[in-house]
Amino acid sequence: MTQAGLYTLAASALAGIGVYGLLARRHLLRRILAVNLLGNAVFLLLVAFARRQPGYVDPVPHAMVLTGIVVAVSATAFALALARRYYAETGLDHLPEDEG
Amino acid sequence: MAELGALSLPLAFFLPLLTALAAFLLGARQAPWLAGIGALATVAAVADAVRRVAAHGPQAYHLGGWAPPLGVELYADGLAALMLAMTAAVALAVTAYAGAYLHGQGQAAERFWPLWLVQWAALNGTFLSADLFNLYVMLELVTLTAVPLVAMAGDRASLGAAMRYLLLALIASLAYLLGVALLYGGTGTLHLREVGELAGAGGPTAVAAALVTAGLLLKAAIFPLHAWLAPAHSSAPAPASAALSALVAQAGVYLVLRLWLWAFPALLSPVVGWGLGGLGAASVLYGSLQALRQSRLKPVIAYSTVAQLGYPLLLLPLAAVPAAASQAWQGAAYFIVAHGLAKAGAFLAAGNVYYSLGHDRLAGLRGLAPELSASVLALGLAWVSLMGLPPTAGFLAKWQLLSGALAGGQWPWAVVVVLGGLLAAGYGFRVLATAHAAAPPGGPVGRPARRLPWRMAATPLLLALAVYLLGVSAVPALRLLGQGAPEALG
Amino acid sequence: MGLAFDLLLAGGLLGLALQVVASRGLFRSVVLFIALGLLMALAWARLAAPDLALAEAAIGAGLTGALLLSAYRALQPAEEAADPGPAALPRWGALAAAVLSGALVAALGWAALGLEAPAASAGREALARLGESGVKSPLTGVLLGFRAIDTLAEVVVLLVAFLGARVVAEPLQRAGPGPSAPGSGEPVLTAPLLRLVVPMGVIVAGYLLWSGGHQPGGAFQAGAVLAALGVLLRLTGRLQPAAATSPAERLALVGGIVLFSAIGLAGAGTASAVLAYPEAWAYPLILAIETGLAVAIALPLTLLFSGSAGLRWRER
Amino acid sequence: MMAAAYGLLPLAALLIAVATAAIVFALGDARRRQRTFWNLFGAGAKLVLVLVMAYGVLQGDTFEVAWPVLPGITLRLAADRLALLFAVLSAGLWLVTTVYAIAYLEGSGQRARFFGFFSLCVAATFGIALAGNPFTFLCFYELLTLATYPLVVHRGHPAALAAGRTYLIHTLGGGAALLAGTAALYAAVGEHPYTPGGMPAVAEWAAQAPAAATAVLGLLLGGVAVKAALFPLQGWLPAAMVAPAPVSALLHAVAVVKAGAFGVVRIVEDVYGHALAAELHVTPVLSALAAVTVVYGSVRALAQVDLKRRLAFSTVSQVSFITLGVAVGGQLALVGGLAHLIHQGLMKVTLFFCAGNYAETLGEHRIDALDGAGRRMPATSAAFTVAALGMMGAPPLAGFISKWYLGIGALGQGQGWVVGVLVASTLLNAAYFLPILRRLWLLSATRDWPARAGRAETHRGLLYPPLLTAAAVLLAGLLAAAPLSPLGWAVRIVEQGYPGL
Amino acid sequence: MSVPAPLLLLPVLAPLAAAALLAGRARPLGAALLVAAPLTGVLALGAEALGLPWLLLGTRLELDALGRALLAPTVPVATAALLAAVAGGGRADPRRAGLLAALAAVMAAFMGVLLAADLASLYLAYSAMTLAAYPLVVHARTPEAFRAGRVYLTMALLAEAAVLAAVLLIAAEAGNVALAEAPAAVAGHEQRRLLVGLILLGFAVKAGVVPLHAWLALAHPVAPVPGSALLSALLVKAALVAWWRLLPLGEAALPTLGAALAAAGLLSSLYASLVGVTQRRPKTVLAYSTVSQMGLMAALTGLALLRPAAAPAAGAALAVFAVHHGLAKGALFLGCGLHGRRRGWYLLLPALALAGAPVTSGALAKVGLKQVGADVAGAALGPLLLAVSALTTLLLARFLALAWRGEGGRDPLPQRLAVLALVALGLVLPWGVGWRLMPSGVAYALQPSALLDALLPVLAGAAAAAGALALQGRVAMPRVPEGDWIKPALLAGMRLRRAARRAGRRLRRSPALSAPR
Repeated sequence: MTQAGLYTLAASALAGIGVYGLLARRHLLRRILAVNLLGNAVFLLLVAFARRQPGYVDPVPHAMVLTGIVVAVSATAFALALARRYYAETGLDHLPEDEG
Repeated sequence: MAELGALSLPLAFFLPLLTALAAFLLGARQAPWLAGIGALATVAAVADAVRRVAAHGPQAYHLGGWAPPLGVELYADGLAALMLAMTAAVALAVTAYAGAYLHGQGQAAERFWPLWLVQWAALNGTFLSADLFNLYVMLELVTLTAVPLVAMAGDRASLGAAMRYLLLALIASLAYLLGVALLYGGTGTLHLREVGELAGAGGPTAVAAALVTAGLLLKAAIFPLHAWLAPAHSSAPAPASAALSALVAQAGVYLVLRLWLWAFPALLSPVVGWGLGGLGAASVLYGSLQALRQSRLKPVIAYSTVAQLGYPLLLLPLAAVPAAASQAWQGAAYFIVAHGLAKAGAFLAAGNVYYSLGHDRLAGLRGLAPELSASVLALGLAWVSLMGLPPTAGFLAKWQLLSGALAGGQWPWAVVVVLGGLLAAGYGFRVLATAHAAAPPGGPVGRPARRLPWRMAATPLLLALAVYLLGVSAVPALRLLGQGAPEALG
Repeated sequence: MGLAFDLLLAGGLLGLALQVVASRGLFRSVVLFIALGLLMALAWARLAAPDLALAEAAIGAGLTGALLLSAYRALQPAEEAADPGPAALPRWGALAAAVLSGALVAALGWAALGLEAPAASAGREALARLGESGVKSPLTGVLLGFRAIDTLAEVVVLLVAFLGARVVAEPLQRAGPGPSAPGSGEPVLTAPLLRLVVPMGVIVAGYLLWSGGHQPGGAFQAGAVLAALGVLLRLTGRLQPAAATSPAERLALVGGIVLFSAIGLAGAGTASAVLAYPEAWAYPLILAIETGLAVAIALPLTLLFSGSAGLRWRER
Repeated sequence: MMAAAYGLLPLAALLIAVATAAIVFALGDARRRQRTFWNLFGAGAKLVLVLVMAYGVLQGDTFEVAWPVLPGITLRLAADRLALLFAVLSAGLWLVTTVYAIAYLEGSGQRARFFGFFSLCVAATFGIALAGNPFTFLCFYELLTLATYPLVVHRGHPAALAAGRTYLIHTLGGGAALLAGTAALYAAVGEHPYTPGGMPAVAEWAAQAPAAATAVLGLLLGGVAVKAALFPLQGWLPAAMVAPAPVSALLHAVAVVKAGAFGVVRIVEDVYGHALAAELHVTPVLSALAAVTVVYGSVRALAQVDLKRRLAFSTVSQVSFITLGVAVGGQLALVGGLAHLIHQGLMKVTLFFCAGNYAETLGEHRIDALDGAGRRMPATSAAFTVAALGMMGAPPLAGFISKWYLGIGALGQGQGWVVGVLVASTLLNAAYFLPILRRLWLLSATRDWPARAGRAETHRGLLYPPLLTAAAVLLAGLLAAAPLSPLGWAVRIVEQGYPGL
Repeated sequence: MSVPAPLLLLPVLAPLAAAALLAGRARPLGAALLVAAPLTGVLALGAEALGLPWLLLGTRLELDALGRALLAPTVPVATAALLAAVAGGGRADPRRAGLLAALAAVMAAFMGVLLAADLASLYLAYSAMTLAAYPLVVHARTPEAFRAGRVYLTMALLAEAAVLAAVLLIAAEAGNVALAEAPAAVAGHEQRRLLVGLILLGFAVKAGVVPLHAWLALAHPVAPVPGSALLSALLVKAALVAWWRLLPLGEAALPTLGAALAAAGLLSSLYASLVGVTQRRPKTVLAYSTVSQMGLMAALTGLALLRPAAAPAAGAALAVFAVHHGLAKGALFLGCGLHGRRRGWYLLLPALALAGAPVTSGALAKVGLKQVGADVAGAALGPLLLAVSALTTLLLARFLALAWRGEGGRDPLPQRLAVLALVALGLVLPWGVGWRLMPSGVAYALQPSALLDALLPVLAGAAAAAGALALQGRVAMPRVPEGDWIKPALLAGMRLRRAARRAGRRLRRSPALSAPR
């Protein structure tokens, strides 16, 4: 097993954990955490891909990850602001079940 | 190397973006006229792009002069041009409408303008970009502009809707990105058409396609991933609702079609086609049935969006049937255009109702028609297109889809199309009948408290009339659509 | 040896992630998430991505962590048990979620491992044509040269997140980490330390900015450092939240993007295309853009943390 | 230049109605005089244009406007004789009904909306008349549904809304069937203009896929049968009676049911051709349904105590004669059916005008409240009498002419049973119309009628339209053998268009 | 004498114009025109055929032989009836205008029937007449009148249905055929038997063939006098006109149907006389007399149908019979409208004529009937006719007994003059027509043997009448309701309906069906 392969697998597992967190936990903060976990998984996957071939680091996935990190932090910051306001308005730290 | 001639492609992204920045810089007071100028400039750029595509075929623009796969390509074929044009029309209307709608609401206005203009830029970017990762960034941009618009009312319902929307949209984006990562890992390129050529139909590609599609279907609110849409779209202020339903959600559908027809055509087996088409059909039926059950105007319209977004997916099972492909393709594309214009008109008209009465409960709309005749007329006119009745663009689109389905011998889709139209008529007339009803004794509940500015009255009407203009003949638009269409669909 | 370390690292990542998801205490989850970010940075460093490691440590772990902690505090009910909290997922639900996640892991792992690295790729081409981009660092070349549009859009995302946060903004008293009243309660060492750290940080940021052209570093990292400084100043009350965005702040917020766009659009005339740079001017222009971007990254992040429309120096 | 404009007359006539609608909508409720002017101007101008076209067609000119709507699909307005038969009816009765409606709705609310949709409705009818291919027909057919709905619910009370719902469920369902049928037809054979005697392509297709062709024909006919109020799809028609009288007149006499009946003519004669339709065993079913409808409508009409409802069921019955004439086959029966298209329109519009007059002037809707109304409103009652007798098929009125041709046409086709239907219809019509006439003329009033406002028995705008149409009923029958009578026109259509029948 | 053809329209249009004038403000002028209108019928005698191809389905107007003959009673009876109506009492009657209009319409329609020379026009005129007669029947507006009207209209319309079917059957074969060619068309029709059956049935109601006569007995008593006169003297003859124009008389032999008609006619005659005797109202008695006489005329038609060779003679006999009956019945009905105490004297002569007393027109009519009867059916018919004549006499005796004394009061001169004129013309005109159409019959009728023949049944009848008079008060006359079978039938129908409703209600109440709605 190569290093890249190892991290590829780790990324897959991380994604699974993130998705499980999204599905199984309902607290808003936990969900935001889970989204971030998922994001980290994607980034890890990309970084691993960049390192697959020996002696060569692909800069394109790196650029994607860097961009992705900024997007992720932006989204997280906004999501947290929204969650705080939602909590302030409703006193709820999770979304009600009834959808639609 | 880039052709200078097609500068209108990047301009379609940059002009609204810069306008947004200027609007933010100069504050709410200057924003409306700035937005107006920016909108006009953008429309001019879009018009130029459309003209070029119509005259010379698909236009490509390599940003920075870097050809793919190295650089990002902006690519305008007929479909993209059509979407750009539709977006321009809707955006122009939204801009004009919002100026009046937000007049006097300092804070809301200050926040609305930059968000909205960036959204427009991002939408144009979404339609133009031929780069999978760039599309991700654009989609995030769209999402992050859309959610604050939903939350703008700041009440419990809108905040909850926004929260749910945001979480799901983020998951969708990440699913998409995960798929894109796999695709890059397999092909070494992010360029849409190159991916199409290199990806093949192997298992990893299928997983990637599934992830990408799942993300986009979530953004497009396709059944069963639809639940977020109605609360979100009905909570937003009217101009934002219009943009969300007519443009943002449709961008997801657009990308589904774009990706399946350009990037994963090899994967589009009958089973996959029928599966996606089945989801579309389920959306049509489920959304319509839900719309029938709503007790407020904007949720009705929002659920109608869920239903209408399902139609274009019916193309996917038909795309592989030679007898059906061309017509279904035209129908699906024209459907997006028709739905965009009509839905924007409907939401803006609903906004007028809300603006005047301060509520949009159907039960409280009895006897409303005389008071808001232009708006109700606009609502009615727009709805005719949503029902797919002549002489509207919606009808022509539905006709093409129907003809395609019948010509391809896949009559279940025809049944869905017809049934969907009937259901749309059902929920549409439920609203219109209420508005036409005589006022209850003692006058309508909640007489108009506010006079409607003429711009707000006129905008939805103009949008609705545009649908009729496109209903007179679809030939020019479809000729445009033919530019750069995949061979199987030409 | 290396692989063993990687194995350990990956195991640690997954263990932390599991804890983040499964832990009972929310605070614990948040802290563990920050730790996860740091481990991730380590992993990326192992994967020959020092730039990313830097960025992840500063942004992914640091800033995100600060935001999360601040939000965690805000989401605590004033009185215990005022909120029943989310109902636990039923057993079958958890099972279904686990199955779904498992399926995803399986499919993803299988697909990702099954992918053959293509012989030709955008990355290889980028390396081959790095010289034309005007910078020496491949990452910067891609970010500001070949795929400049992504970078531009991403900064816009940040601005938009700020604008969006303004839409849902809470009153100043409750915003961000809350109003801090420095002075009485402040540890003795705070003020001198800050006096040392702030100029250092600025210098580091400047260095990172400059170095981005040829080695790890760049606008993102510089912006992250600046943002961290902002967070620090906000936490210690040197910077106070303000209800309005001042014109200077507005200019700073959009300046980088405007500059980037302006240079990019000018490229249509001065160079071959939009977002192309005239060959001779490529490096200085990129540096100018990076400077603008660093500010355009730092300020929104700080403001987002602060939860306010603007920031003012504390009146002395 | 002139010649080009001349050729564009169909479009001009269509646009006049649309423009009238737009102007009326734009004028709003308050500007009564201007609205009246534009209404009358639009109606008059359109009638003139239609008459010019009719004259031109007699001279052998052709009018055709077509433009591509979708690839391979055109919107085609073509003025052939059959088209003008219907167009003249709609344009003429539009003018009359407009005059009536202006007087009828004086003082009620929402007139801008009413007249706007009224004009749209006529535009749609005109489009149906001049549609040159099934697609165009479909477009205007659906448009008609939309334009009539606001008229049906015009009053806005719950009963009106319920009626509107019934109306929509029926007509939109029919529209959906027509849509599916038309699309399937196009998918199978592509686009062809209406061809008297049937499209050759359809014949070829039917030879290869008879089952599909039959199914499509069924869909098409099912779609138009709703508006034609063919049993068992007639339910909307009596329900729609809650609408104001001019609307009922329009729905029953001019626009909606006629659109359906006209559609039957087009589909059977010009799309499939009667021979093919008969070969596919559709016409026998159609004629049987029509016959059932004739009897059913009449029987139901017997039991109604509300005048308009009785008239509505009478419409159900009478309109099916058109379908019957088409389905039976043969030139003479078709002549009868086509002539009845006009005749029934004239008669029914008169009846509804009169019913409206009773309601408006005397405030009476119920038949048993009309005792002695003939003395108070002799002119209205005379018009009613003429039209009612015409419905019965009493000579020399218009209805007799229709029945004559239907009867001899059916006998000529060896379908003697149709005569039985005609006879039964005559008897039933007598059974539900004559009691009304008896009440009007022979019984004495049970209460004091509202006094006359002026010298005339009611508003002149309400009085003259029914008198005019009643005179037309009389003349259409009396002068049936004259060359330009409705019958004469129908004979011309059939002799020149369908020599093969 | 040559009259411009368009004047053929005058007899139809003049009454309508008069009615229009009466409805408007020129009432006196209208009344004058109305009375004069029937006289325009004389013009038709000299006119050529008129073709109006643009009218209706191509109209032709022409007076054929039968029509020509029937003008003889039509003009005087109509003039007299209208004169009586115009001059008669009840100027204050609010419904007078309606009555005059209805009379005018019936008048016009009947003229139309006489003049029509094409199928559609005949049908038009005939059905118009049917409808126009209804207001006459219900003129009194009493429940009785309305019942009569309902019965009349129902029967007439049912008959009309058969007529319509027949007309369409003919038209399907021959188009809107000229009536001169209609018999040939019917004879050659592929469904001849059905067609002839429909024609017979369709017009039999108007002709009052038993059992389709019920409406007559109900309608005549309730109708105003001028109306009854028109109905009985003229209207019923329209059926004969139609028969003779449409049936293939002389073209084809239809033994079964012919015999059936002849038998029905004779039975009608007998039956109506017998029932009529039991009646208590003079006009009802007269109505039954009409049924009886029309039965004879129907029998003549049946005979002609039975044997084509006899058709010309039968036609002539029928014409004479119709002229005779029309004038006599017209005089009798109008006479009933007189109030004078001595009105019996006005009635005597026409009554005798109807009874067939020697030298009267009735004798001449019966000669014609007998001759045709003997020709077709041999001697078997003789005794039957004898019985018929006797019964007729008895019936008229009954009538005279009931009607002899008016209730008193002065009658306007025009009314009296009208009756007298009819009486006088009744003495002359039938002979004139007979002279033209069946000179041999006229000659025979005036032979002594024939006179004796005629006298015999009259005397028999008179004797019976005297006997009955003698028995009066001692033997109860059986009471037969007016319209004989119709009243029980209506009652039975009502009972049936009530029972059905009750059964239905019970059914609905039964638990099995009372599922919650």
